[in-house]
Formats: sequence, structure tokens, C-alpha cells
Amino acid sequence: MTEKHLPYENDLDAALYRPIYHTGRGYYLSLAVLVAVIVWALYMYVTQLRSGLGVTGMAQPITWGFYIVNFVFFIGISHAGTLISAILRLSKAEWRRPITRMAEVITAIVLAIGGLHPILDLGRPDRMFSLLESGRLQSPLLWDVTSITAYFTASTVYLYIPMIPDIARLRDQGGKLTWMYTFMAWGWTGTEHQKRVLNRAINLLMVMVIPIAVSVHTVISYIFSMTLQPGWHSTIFGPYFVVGAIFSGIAALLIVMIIFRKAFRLEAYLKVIHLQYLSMLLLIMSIVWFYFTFSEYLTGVFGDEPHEMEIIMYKFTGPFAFFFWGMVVCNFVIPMVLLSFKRFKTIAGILIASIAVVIGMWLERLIIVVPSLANPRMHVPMGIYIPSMTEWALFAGGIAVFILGYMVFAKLFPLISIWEIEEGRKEGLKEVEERIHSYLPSTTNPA
Amino acid sequence: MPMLNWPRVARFTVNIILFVMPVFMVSCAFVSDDDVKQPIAYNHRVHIENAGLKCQECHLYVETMASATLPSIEICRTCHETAPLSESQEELALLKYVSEEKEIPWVNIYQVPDHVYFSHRRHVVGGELECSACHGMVSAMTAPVTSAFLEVTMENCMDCHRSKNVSNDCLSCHR
Amino acid sequence: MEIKRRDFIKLVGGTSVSLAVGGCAMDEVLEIPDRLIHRVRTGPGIETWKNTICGLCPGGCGISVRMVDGLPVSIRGNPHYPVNLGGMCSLGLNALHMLYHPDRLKGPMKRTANPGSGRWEPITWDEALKIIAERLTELRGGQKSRQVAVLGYDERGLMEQHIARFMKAYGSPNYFRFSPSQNDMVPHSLLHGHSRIPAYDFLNAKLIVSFGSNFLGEGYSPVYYTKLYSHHRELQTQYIQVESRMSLTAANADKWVPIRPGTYGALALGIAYVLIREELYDARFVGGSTFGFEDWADRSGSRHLGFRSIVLGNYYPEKVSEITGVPTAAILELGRLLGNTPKSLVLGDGGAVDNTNGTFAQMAVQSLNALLGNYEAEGGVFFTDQAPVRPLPDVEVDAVAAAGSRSEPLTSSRDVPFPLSDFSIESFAKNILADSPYPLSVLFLYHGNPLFQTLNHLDFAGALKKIPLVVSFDSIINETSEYAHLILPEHTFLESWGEISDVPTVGFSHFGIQQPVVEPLHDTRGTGDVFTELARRVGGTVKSAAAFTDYREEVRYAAEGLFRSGQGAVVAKGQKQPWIEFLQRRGWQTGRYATFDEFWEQLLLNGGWWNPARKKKNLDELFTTPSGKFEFFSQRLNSEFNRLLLKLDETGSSRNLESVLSRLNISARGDNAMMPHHEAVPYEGDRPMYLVTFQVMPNRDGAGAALPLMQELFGYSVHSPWESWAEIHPETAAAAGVSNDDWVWVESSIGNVRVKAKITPGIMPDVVAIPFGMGHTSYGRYARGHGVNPNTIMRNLHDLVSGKPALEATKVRISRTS
Amino acid sequence: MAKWAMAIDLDRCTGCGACMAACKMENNVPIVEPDEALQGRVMHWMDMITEYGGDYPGIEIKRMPKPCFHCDNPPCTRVCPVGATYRNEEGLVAQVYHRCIGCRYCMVACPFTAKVFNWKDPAWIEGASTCFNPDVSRRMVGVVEKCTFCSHRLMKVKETADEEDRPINDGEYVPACAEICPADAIYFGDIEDKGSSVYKMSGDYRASRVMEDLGVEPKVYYLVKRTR
Repeated sequence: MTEKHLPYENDLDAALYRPIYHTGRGYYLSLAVLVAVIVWALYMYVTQLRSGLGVTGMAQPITWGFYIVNFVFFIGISHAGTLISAILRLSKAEWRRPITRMAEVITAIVLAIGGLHPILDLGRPDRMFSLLESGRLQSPLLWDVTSITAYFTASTVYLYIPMIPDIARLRDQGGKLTWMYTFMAWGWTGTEHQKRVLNRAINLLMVMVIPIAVSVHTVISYIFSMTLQPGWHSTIFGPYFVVGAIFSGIAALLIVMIIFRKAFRLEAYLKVIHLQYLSMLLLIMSIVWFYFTFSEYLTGVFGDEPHEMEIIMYKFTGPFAFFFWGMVVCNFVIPMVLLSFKRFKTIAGILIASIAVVIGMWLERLIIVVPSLANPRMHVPMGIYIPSMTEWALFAGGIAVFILGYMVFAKLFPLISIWEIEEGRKEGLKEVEERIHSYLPSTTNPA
Repeated sequence: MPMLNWPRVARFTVNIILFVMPVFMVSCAFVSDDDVKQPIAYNHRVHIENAGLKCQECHLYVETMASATLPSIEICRTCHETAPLSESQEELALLKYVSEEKEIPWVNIYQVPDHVYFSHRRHVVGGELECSACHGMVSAMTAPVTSAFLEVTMENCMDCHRSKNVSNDCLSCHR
Repeated sequence: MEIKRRDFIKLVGGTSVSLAVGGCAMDEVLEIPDRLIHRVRTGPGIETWKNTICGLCPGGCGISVRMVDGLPVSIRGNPHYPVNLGGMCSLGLNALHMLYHPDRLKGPMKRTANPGSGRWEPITWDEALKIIAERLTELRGGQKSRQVAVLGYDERGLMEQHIARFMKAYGSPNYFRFSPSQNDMVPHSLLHGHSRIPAYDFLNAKLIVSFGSNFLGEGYSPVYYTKLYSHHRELQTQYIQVESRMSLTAANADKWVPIRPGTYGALALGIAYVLIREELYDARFVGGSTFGFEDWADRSGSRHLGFRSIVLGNYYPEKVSEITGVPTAAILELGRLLGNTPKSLVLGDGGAVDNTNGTFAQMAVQSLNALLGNYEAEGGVFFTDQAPVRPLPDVEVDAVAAAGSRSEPLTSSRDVPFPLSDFSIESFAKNILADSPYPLSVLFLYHGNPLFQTLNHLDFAGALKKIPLVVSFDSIINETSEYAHLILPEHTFLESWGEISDVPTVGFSHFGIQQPVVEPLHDTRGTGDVFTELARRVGGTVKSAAAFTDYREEVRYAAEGLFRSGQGAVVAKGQKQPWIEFLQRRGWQTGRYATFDEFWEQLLLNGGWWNPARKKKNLDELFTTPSGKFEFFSQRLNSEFNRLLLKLDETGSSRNLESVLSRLNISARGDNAMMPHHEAVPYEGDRPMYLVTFQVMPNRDGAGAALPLMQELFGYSVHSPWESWAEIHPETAAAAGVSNDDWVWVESSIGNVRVKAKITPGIMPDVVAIPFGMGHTSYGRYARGHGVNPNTIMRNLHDLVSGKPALEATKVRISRTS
Repeated sequence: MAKWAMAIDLDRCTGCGACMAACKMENNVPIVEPDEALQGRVMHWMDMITEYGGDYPGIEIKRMPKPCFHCDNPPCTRVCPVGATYRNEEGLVAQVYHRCIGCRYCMVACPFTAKVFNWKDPAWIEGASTCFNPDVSRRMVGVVEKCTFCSHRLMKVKETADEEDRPINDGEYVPACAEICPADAIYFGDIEDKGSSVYKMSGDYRASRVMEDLGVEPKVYYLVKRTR
């Protein structure tokens, strides 16, 4: 692209602007692939609309399959962003600055995808507005609708508000899409008043977003735990799901960070230290996740209730053994090995561990949903669930939409918050110093 | 730097509400389903007032079955056998049907969907409802029925049930 | 522009466009003529019920057809009909699907290409009948009337008489019915003298031991037996089922005794050993009313061993245990239980008789009833009266007909394999193929599906190809009618007149009237009327077989006998509660009708007539054997062997009984051959598993396969819809490395079939069971191409005496398909 | 208010499957395509559960017809997001096909797997060679359906009884399965009516309900000899 020089090139953070104005061939190539996948998925969905859910691999008694698995999985991933960024912001972790936006974007996109999954799963999507018209608030499914909507609203706002100063910067570049940036910048000029309002809004939102985020995954677990089905009817499910969600979220965040670090050459911003800090969190969540999993299965095994045991054995040694033990390896063994030893804790190691965790968490969702349905209390003939092409297509489509969304976002907005980095340089250092001083014993007045 | 033009946003929104919605609603109204044409311009008033017929004499099963039924030509034949009783062109058309032994293709206006059990017997005999409650003043109608007096909708059913303190349980009508 | 508001909203709404909203209207999917659709659409929905008899199996249940505005919409049991009292089986409930079947022929058809090509062209009734009548007249003119044959299936009563009358007037001895149940009476006739199938007093028996008789699922009338069974708890009846596979009956029995296939007779004799040795038998009955129990001497003075000596000498429990696989202790226990329980009853059927030694096994089982003195005893065995229908008038027989009828039937041959069989499709096919003793020119196929149901399809298919004119009456083209030249489709039983009376084993005489509940949907005719019409067209004395204007008149004529007899009553309301007492007391009931017209009207209204009253017979009038007693030593069989001896003599064989027996493949020698004994089945040694087949309720004899719902319910007990399966014992499966729902090959010396394995503990470890009824290659869109027909891998063996197909005489090997 | 309940005497029941066929015919339950059926999408409102017990040769096969239990405390109605399934005053657990959005949550929540789903358009299988019961509506693709205790029969019976100004007699309203059972093993009626056969049967010493410990209060009682 031969274009006029834009002011950003003189900026200290020119590397963050560059991806917005420069697009390589690889980008268009991957765009084409993704669009192809999405078109394929759409075609499959239209077939499903025309002939009903029969095109899936679901049958009695396994009446929930990939769609619900992916729903829980995607919503889980969505915890990557907002929750982590809010917690980091709240705890004033200074290393958060290059991470928060990347995390929040994941949330917004993945939540939109995940939130659509129950609609894919509806037998009569034409009647989905009945949920609003004659919805029963007693149903956990409606709690879900409510809390996902709330979370989606909160997290998009939470993504958007801290973006305003950056958008204003883009507007001021005068490059492409100035009209859009003008509209979105909302007249940001960086006055003191505006800064104060912005900060207050961010502070308010991050406090609000945390309980909403926690509620979302708790409520999703309620879909399962509110039924009487063995394997689901468990009080631990709420926190277990939340932990799993954060766990998979961090892993997804790490993957995205490592990929964009490479693709957009952001090594200067996303340093190894950031990845290592985050991977430490991943390791902690892995342990917490293991603790929850262990408690969940130990109570089941120790109680030895026949229906419960049927499902546990179905997972331990039955048809789902491969998935179950695969999950344990992916979620616990691999991260423990790769992240506990400094030798493996390279970027490659972290990437492998993160990918393992994402796969492992998807497997976890699978082995939560399917085995309980495959072994109902009543001994109707056991079903085998083999997902059909449609379901795979829609899974692939969901992932493609996510990647596409992320790529488009990265072309429109800086992935790393420029003003926050700047703020870090200008005020952060000072503030941290002051903060550390305030932690230390006072030297002037020992009384 | 320009601030967002709030008045413009407001205008845009109001336009959507004021323009697009009415267009939708008006077009819904224009595309009406009142374009039914009955095969014969049947005159209820003549039959009720002049000939002194009662509803159930033609709608045979009003008091005994779920469906009241539209009369078959066998019923018409009892009066309109051979010679016309009036100068009406419509009667000639009817006599043609009768002589050809062809059923008159009446368009059924009051159609209850198949997932609803509606029993005339229950409403007329058990509920002691007048026909006019749902079908209007049929005895005054000179033109054939082309649109429903009381549209067959669940709201209409439920309103009446509510006012008469009759069960609105789904299973009392849905099957 | 004709846009309805709803469409518009739908268009704008968008989302629902691609989805089919709401169910379709009824008339969109019914295979019914327009005139009926009009009725349904505009009618007031007036509900009427019409009583008739189910025609889908020989059980003869009374059904009430529910009609809305004259169109049949559902079926339930006739609550007053004594056979089923409102109960129904799944097959009968589904009969309407047969009526509305999309593959029903809409009119007569003529085949235009090779058999199996499926190329047919419609032909009018007149043309079709003309072709047949001309051929019949021509044959008769050439004194070849015997070259016409009718192959029926299991029709009884009036229809059998009707066809027989036609054949008699026409002049042919070749009217056969190939249903295996036709052979059932053979062992009974050997023991009792008359060929009536006994009935059992289930309600009064305290212990019922059934040898392979799956009366709840497969017998003549499963619904009748289910009604009886349902009282077992309050009546405290104990059921013991001896069977290789845990059938529906075994599953409901108090005890299941697994037994090796083909050894039922041995077990029965082992039990007889216990009864005799421990003196638990009814000495009064055995002493007074049996022949051949003790050693005896014939007229020439030579000594014969009696039943007692033979049993005591040969069937001691250890040996029987070795043969049957039933533990010695169990044999002793069974014997003692039977001997010590008053009113204990034994019956045999199914696996016990579906083998090469079936006749002898059934004789052995019935011998137990004799030992227990069960004949005419409470909770025992009895023979029901026949419904007093009026016999049809005799037909005129001219010289041609007389000569034709006298000639040898096509089923017999010089080396007749089955001495006491009315009919064997084996020899029938061979005779046709060999034109011996004379060629067959016209074959009528009435009901049944021999190419699917018998064991030797290939021969018979060849025979069918050879016959110049094959006429079938099937309403859906099946494997056999693919070979027909003409098909004259019959009404379904819901459109036609008929009767089903005196169903074997039902404990009272009854007469069920079959009447049309709906006018024929298609251009079909009742077969009775077709034969009448043919008789008219052939003319001459044959016309005397067309004495009635139509088949309805014939039914009415027969029913007049019921009225005249003054016995019994038209079934009526209010029988349900006291029904059991009726049966127990054998009460008496009379009707209230002054004239036959009134009686007839009542009969049509209520669906049937029955006579629960039955005079108890004296033991000496019970048996019509040469000795007038129950014969442990069957003199009839003896004379039959002697007749064969003479016959063999003509062909120059050596003159002794042994040659006859070896010719018949009977291994027993001497008196043994005429007595109940265990005849080893000639199993092949090189395959480890016995193949057993069974029928399932939704299919019965293969006819249910035409119905989609019955196909779906086919494997309801093992959750195997639309699919055949093989039941395998867990141990066997483990040894073969087979797990549930694996596909396995079941391979015999004849061929192999691929089926799904269903692992069930309810089967002997060395037995594999496959249900019969699937594996059609024709018979409509729902039947074709689902499951397998186990008959195709069975050896072509039959009962040595009665010619009944030996369904459990094949050994197989199973292996997993890779 | 009546409370409809069922009692099934397993000592009478032979497991012949007539109730399954009667139910399918009565309620226009779709017959699915063969390959669908093999996949596990067979639709039986009345199902048959087979269980094996005992050691060879003392094998016991327990066959158990299983309709919807119409629980008094139904777990399925609680989770429905749109109120398409609910328990009415007479204890019938209803399924309103035209409101159902097909989320299948109720199927998942039912401990007895009593519900079935229209995976495909119930345009019956090829040729659609059947007649429909005009008393029962046909369902559409994508909705859940289940045993209704033949509530369409109740509508008609009520109409007659109301007109004659009398309560519904015992045995006047029975579902198709109970009517047809050749073993007379299914009792049906108003369990609040002390004179009804189902009341007597539910109090029999042999009577029990499936998984009573779940507390969902099924209204189908099974009668079976305790010592068998």
C-alpha cells in the first residue's frame, strides 16, 4: 500500500497502529478460508432449518449433543476476557496493560457465538421469541438467557469504554474510516473531565462485571445441576463450571496472545514475562480445576449410588474412557508438566499447554453432557452419539466466526490499549512507586 | 471535534418508529383475507325469516356433535327439489348443483385448527350459548358469510372462557 | 394478488418460511379414494362401531372398528367376543394399515415380463376371469380337470369348504393347504384317533408344563391365552416352560427349563419314567382307557412291549439328562411336581414339534396327559364341540369331475416321504417339476407365501415357473405372487365377508362373523366370489358350486345352522365379568330371537356366536382309535407302515418293517416306531450351535412385515426396529468375541445370514435364535430389504411322519463380521 | 377434582407389546424411517423396558410397559422455559405442541426418559399408508411429545358427563393402552375416587412406583409380586 504518511508513524507506539493500516497477503488468504468455512456452516444450518434436527447425530436418549457442548464451551472461553481483565484491573496488576483489551475482545466475540448456540439447538427456532413472550422465569434456561444477555451487554460496554481514547487517536490519524471513528469516539478530546468520567466508568464496570461473569457460568451449570439426572445433580457444579471457564479462558487468551504477538510483531509489548505471568495463573487454575474434578468424582465414587456409578464407570472405563482420560491429561498432566518446570516454560511450551487446556476443557464439556444422557436412570436402550457433519460444520463455523471476528477487530482497532500503555509509562511507574512506598513500613513516623 | 449529533440520532429513531412500523402494519391490513367468494350468494335472512328455518335444521349437528357441519345438497333438496321457489339467480345455481348431485363447494369460514377440540354441542347445549355469540346476527345477513364475526383465535376463546368462568386449562381444548 | 394475511406475516417474519408449520391435513396422506376424503372433510364426525373378526392371523379375535363418518380410523377388541374379550395383539391393532396400504393392488394385474421383474399391467376383472375360465373349460373338456390345483394356506371352515366344493364340482383332487399348522393334528390323530386339536382347561389347572409351546406369543390364538394367563396369580396357577430359548411364554412362566433342541420327547419320556417308577400316574385312566401301556400280545400271539416297559427300560433320568441337557434333579422334580400336583396339565407345541421327530415328541408329551389322567378331567385336556354350522349343499359331480377327483393327488409320490401328511410342499414341487403322475396346468395360490415361509423355496420357485397359468389372490404382491401370471386381488378382511369359527385350542365352540366395515377401497373382489364366478363361467355341473349368489349368502346359509341348533348364544354385552365362571361352570345361555333374520341381525351387530356350554363326554366316547382308547401304541401308525410296506413291495423292495422305517429315515425299530419315543434328530456334527427360530407378536408368519408400524415394533423386546437379530447367550458371545449389537454371520451348511447380535441370558449357551418374519425380497415397500429370513439357511428337513417343516434341525456357526 | 392415575399389574402383563401399538395408532405417533429408527429415534409414547435378572437357568425377564408417569411433582415442567409442558389440575402432565420451542430440556430433565422428539418432519414414512385418529392432532417437526393419558378421550367423556350432569364413572375414561390390553393388566381411573379400581390397585401390597426416592411422585403404579 502506498499511501500518505499518517501521524502515527512518529508515535512511540507505532507498532500498535501498524496492523490497522497495513495488511498482508496472509491476512486475505486466511480471511477467504474462514469465509468459506462460515458459508459451509451456514449452508448446513439452512439444511437443518429445512429438515429439522434430524440432520444431527442426536437421538433418544442423547438429546443434547454438540450444540450444548459447544455452548458451554464457548461461554466458558468467554470468561477469558472480561473477568480476567477486570480482576487484573481491580488488583492494579500493572502487567495487565497490554493484555486487557485482547482478553475483552475474546469475551465479546465468543459470547455472541456461544449465546447463539442454544438457538442452533432449538427444534423450532421460529418460536424462539416465545422465550420473551411467554418465558417462565422458573426455568434455568431463562436464567441463562437473562444472564448471558446481561453479560454480553456489560462486556461489550466494558470493551468499548476503555477503547474510546484509542478510537479518538485513530480518528485523529485521518486515515481510513474516519467517519466511523468519529462516530465511535464520542467526541473524546482527552480533557481532564473526560478522563475522570472514563476512569469512573471503567471502575464501575469492572466491579459490576465480575459478579455477572461469575453468575453466567454458574447459571449454565444450573441448567444441568437443576435436573435430577445422575452425574449432573451436584451442588459443586456452579463453582466447578466457573473455575473451568476461567481456566479455558486463560488458555484461549494465551493462544490468542501468542499468535498475534507473532503475526503483528508485538514482541515488544507482549513480553515473555506477560505470558509467564498468565501461564502461572493457568497453572493455578489447573490445580484448582483438578481439585474440583477430584472432589466431584470422589463423592460420586465413594457414595457408590448405582445410577451415579453407571455414569462414572461409563466415563472411567466405558465408551468415554478415551475422552475422560484425555481430558485429565490435557487439563492437568500437560499443564503441570509444562508450566511447573522452568525448562518447559517457553513460549512454545505455554502454547502447547494452552492448546491442551482448550481441548481438554472442550472434552470436559463433552463428558459432562453426553454420558449422563447416555445412561438415563430408566434403562432404555443405551444410545451412541456420533455427531453428524452438520454439527461438525457448525462447530467449525463457530470457531471460524471467532477467528474472523478477531481478525476484523484487529484490523479496525489496536489490539493493545495504546493509551493505557502510555498511561503506564507516564503515570503507572510513578503510581506503582508510590504504591510500593505505601506498602512499606513508614520510615518517618515509627509510632 | 464534532460531538455526536444527538438530535439526528433521535430523529432517526423516531423515523424508524413512525415510518417503518406503520408501513408494515398498513400493509398487513391491506393484505386481508376477506377475499373469500362463496359459490352461491346464500341469503340467511330469507331462509330464517321467510322460510322460518331454524339453525339446526340445516346445520344438522349443532346440538349433537362437535362440528355443526355445512349443509349438504341433500338438505337443500328437501325444499329445492325441482322448481325454483323464487326468481333468484342463485337458486338456479343451487338447483343446478342439486340436479347434478354435486356438493356445493362452500368455503368454510369458521375453521378450527386440528390441534383444537371445539365442540358445538358443548357450547350450544352445555354452555347454552347463542349462535350469535360467535357467528353474529346471522338471521339478519343477506349476503353469504365471507368473514368470521368472531375470529377463531385463542385470545377470543380465552376471553370468553375467562368471562364465563370456564376452565382455560390448555388440555380442555388442545389435543 | 392473492396474498393471505398469514402468508404475508410469514413472509415478513421470515424465520418460519423454511419450516413446515403444523401437521398436514388428514387427506393429504391417506391412500383413500376421493369420495371418502370428501366425507371426512365435510362430515360431522359421527362415530360408529362395527364388529367383525380380525383376519390377520388364525386367532380369530373379535374386533370393533371405529369409523368416523363411515371411514375406519381405528380398531379395538370387541369387548364381548369371547375369544379375546376386548383384548388385542399389536398386529391386529394395526390392521387398518393393511387396508390403506399404498402397495395394495388397485385391481387385477397381469404379468408382462419375467417373474420378479415387477412388470405388471392392469387388466379388467372380466378379461382376467375370461382367461382363467377359458383355460378351465378347455382343460375340463379335455378330461384334464385334475391338472388344476389350489394351494391354500391355513383357511378353515367355510372358505375351505367353498374351495373344496369348487374343486369337487370341477373335478380335481388337488386342493392343499401348506400351513405347517395343518400337520399339527397328525400326532393327535395317532393317539386319539380323530384329528382334532385338543383344548386345555387352563383356568382350572394348577400346574401347567409347556413343552416348547409359546402359547402367549405364537399359538393359534395368543390373545385368548393371554386372557387366560392373566388370571394365573389369583388362580395360583404355576407355569413351567420347557424350551431352548426363553420365549414370551417362558419369560412369563414361573420357571424356565432350558432344553437342547430336538430332545423334548426324551424329556417327556423321562418325566413319564418318574411318574411310572414312583407310581404317580392315574392308574384308573391308564388301566381303563389306554392301549399299550402294559406289555400286550396281538392277535397272532406275539408279545409286544408296553409303554411302561419301554419307558422304564430306556428313559431313566440319567440318560434323559444326557440327551436333553436338563439336570437329572430337574427331571425328577418335574415328574414329582406333575405327579403330586392335582390338576396338572402338559402341552406341547412350537419347538417340541417343529423338528424331524416332532410327531413322536408330541406323542410323548400327550402321553404324559394320559398318564396323569387329564382327559376330560377338570384342569385337563378336552375336545371342543364344533359349531353347528349348516353344511353347504352337495355339489353335482359329473363323470369328468368324478374321474378327476378320483385320480391321485399331486402331492403323493411313489416314495412318499411322509406317511401321514395331507400335504408336503416338498413332494408337490417335485411332482410338478417331474410332471408326475401328470402335469399341472393351472395353480391358484390362495393366501400364504410359500416361497417365503417354507424351507425349500428353490424347488417350488422352479415349479411355479413351469406351470402355464398361476393365479394369485394376494392384495400385495409377495415373493410367491411375483411368479403368478395373473393376480386377482382380494379384499382385505375389513372389506369382505367371511367367518372364523372354532379356532383350535380355544375351549368352546364359536363362530365369528367377518363382515365388510367399509365398501372396497379398490377394484378388488372376495376370493369366494371369484370361485363362484369361475364356477358359473365354466358352466355345466360345475355351476352347482355356485349355488349362492355371493359369499355373503353362503355365510348366512352356514350361520342358519347355529340358529336352528338352538344352542349357544350370540355374543352379547355383560359377558366380561362372569366369563371365567362361564368357562368354569360351562354354563348355558340362550338368545332372545324368534326368527333367523333377527338372529342374523344380532350376529352382525355383535360379531359372533358362541356356545360356552359343553356336555362332558364319557371317556369311552372320547377316542376313535381302533381300540377306542388312548393308544400308547398307535395302531393307526402301524397300519400306515404296513400300507407303505405293501406299496414298497410293489417296487420290489424287501418285505419287512425295517425297510419302511429306514426308507422313512426313522431310526427306531420294532414297536418303538409306533410309540412315543425319542428319535434323534440328524444334526450335522461340525457346527456347534443349534439354530432356533421364533415368531414375534407384531409379525407372526411374515405377514406383518408389510406394515410399517409392525416393522418398527418387530424387535420391541430387544429394541431392534426394522431389523432381524440373533439372540446369543453371554458366555457364547464372550467366547466368540461378540458384543451386543455387533453384526455376526450365522452360517449353516446351506448358507449364511448377517444379523445383529443381541446378547441375552434367556437362551441356552449352544443355541442361537433368529426371529422369523423379516428378510422379504418383495411384499411391498415396507417389507422389502429389511432383516433376514432364517429359513434360507435351514436344511430342508421335515417331520418324518407328518411332513411339518423341521425348524430346529439345523446347526450353525457364528462369527463376527469384520 | 379428579386425579388420573394408572396401575399396571406386571403379574398379569405378558409383555406382548399390544399397548405400544394401540398407543401409536390412537395418538398418530409418527413411524420414523428405518434408519432413523435404528439410530434411536423411534417414537414410543408407551415404551417397553426389558430387564434381565437371575442366574442361568433361573433367568427372569421383567418386561415393563412404560408410559409417561404424569408425576405429581414433575421435574420436566419445572425446567420448561416457555410453559409448553405443565401439570394441570387433574394431574395430567400436558405437552402443548404449539408452544414448544424444541429445546428438549424437559426430555433431559425427565428421569424416566418418557418424552420423544420429532427429529424430522413427521410426514410419515414413505407412502404414509395410514389413517389418522381425527381426535388427536398431528405434531410438527421440532417439538417434544409424550403420552397424554389419551386426554382427548377425557375431553369427550367430560362433555358427555357434564351434559348428563354426573361425575365421570370409573372406567368411562381409559387410555387406549388400558382399553386394549389383552391381559387386562392396566388399570386407569381417578385415584382420588375411593371406589375406583386404580385406587384399590395403588393400595395393593404389591404396588410400588418407579424410583419413589426421587420424590417426583409418579402416578403410574406397578404391581409386582415382591417375592419372585
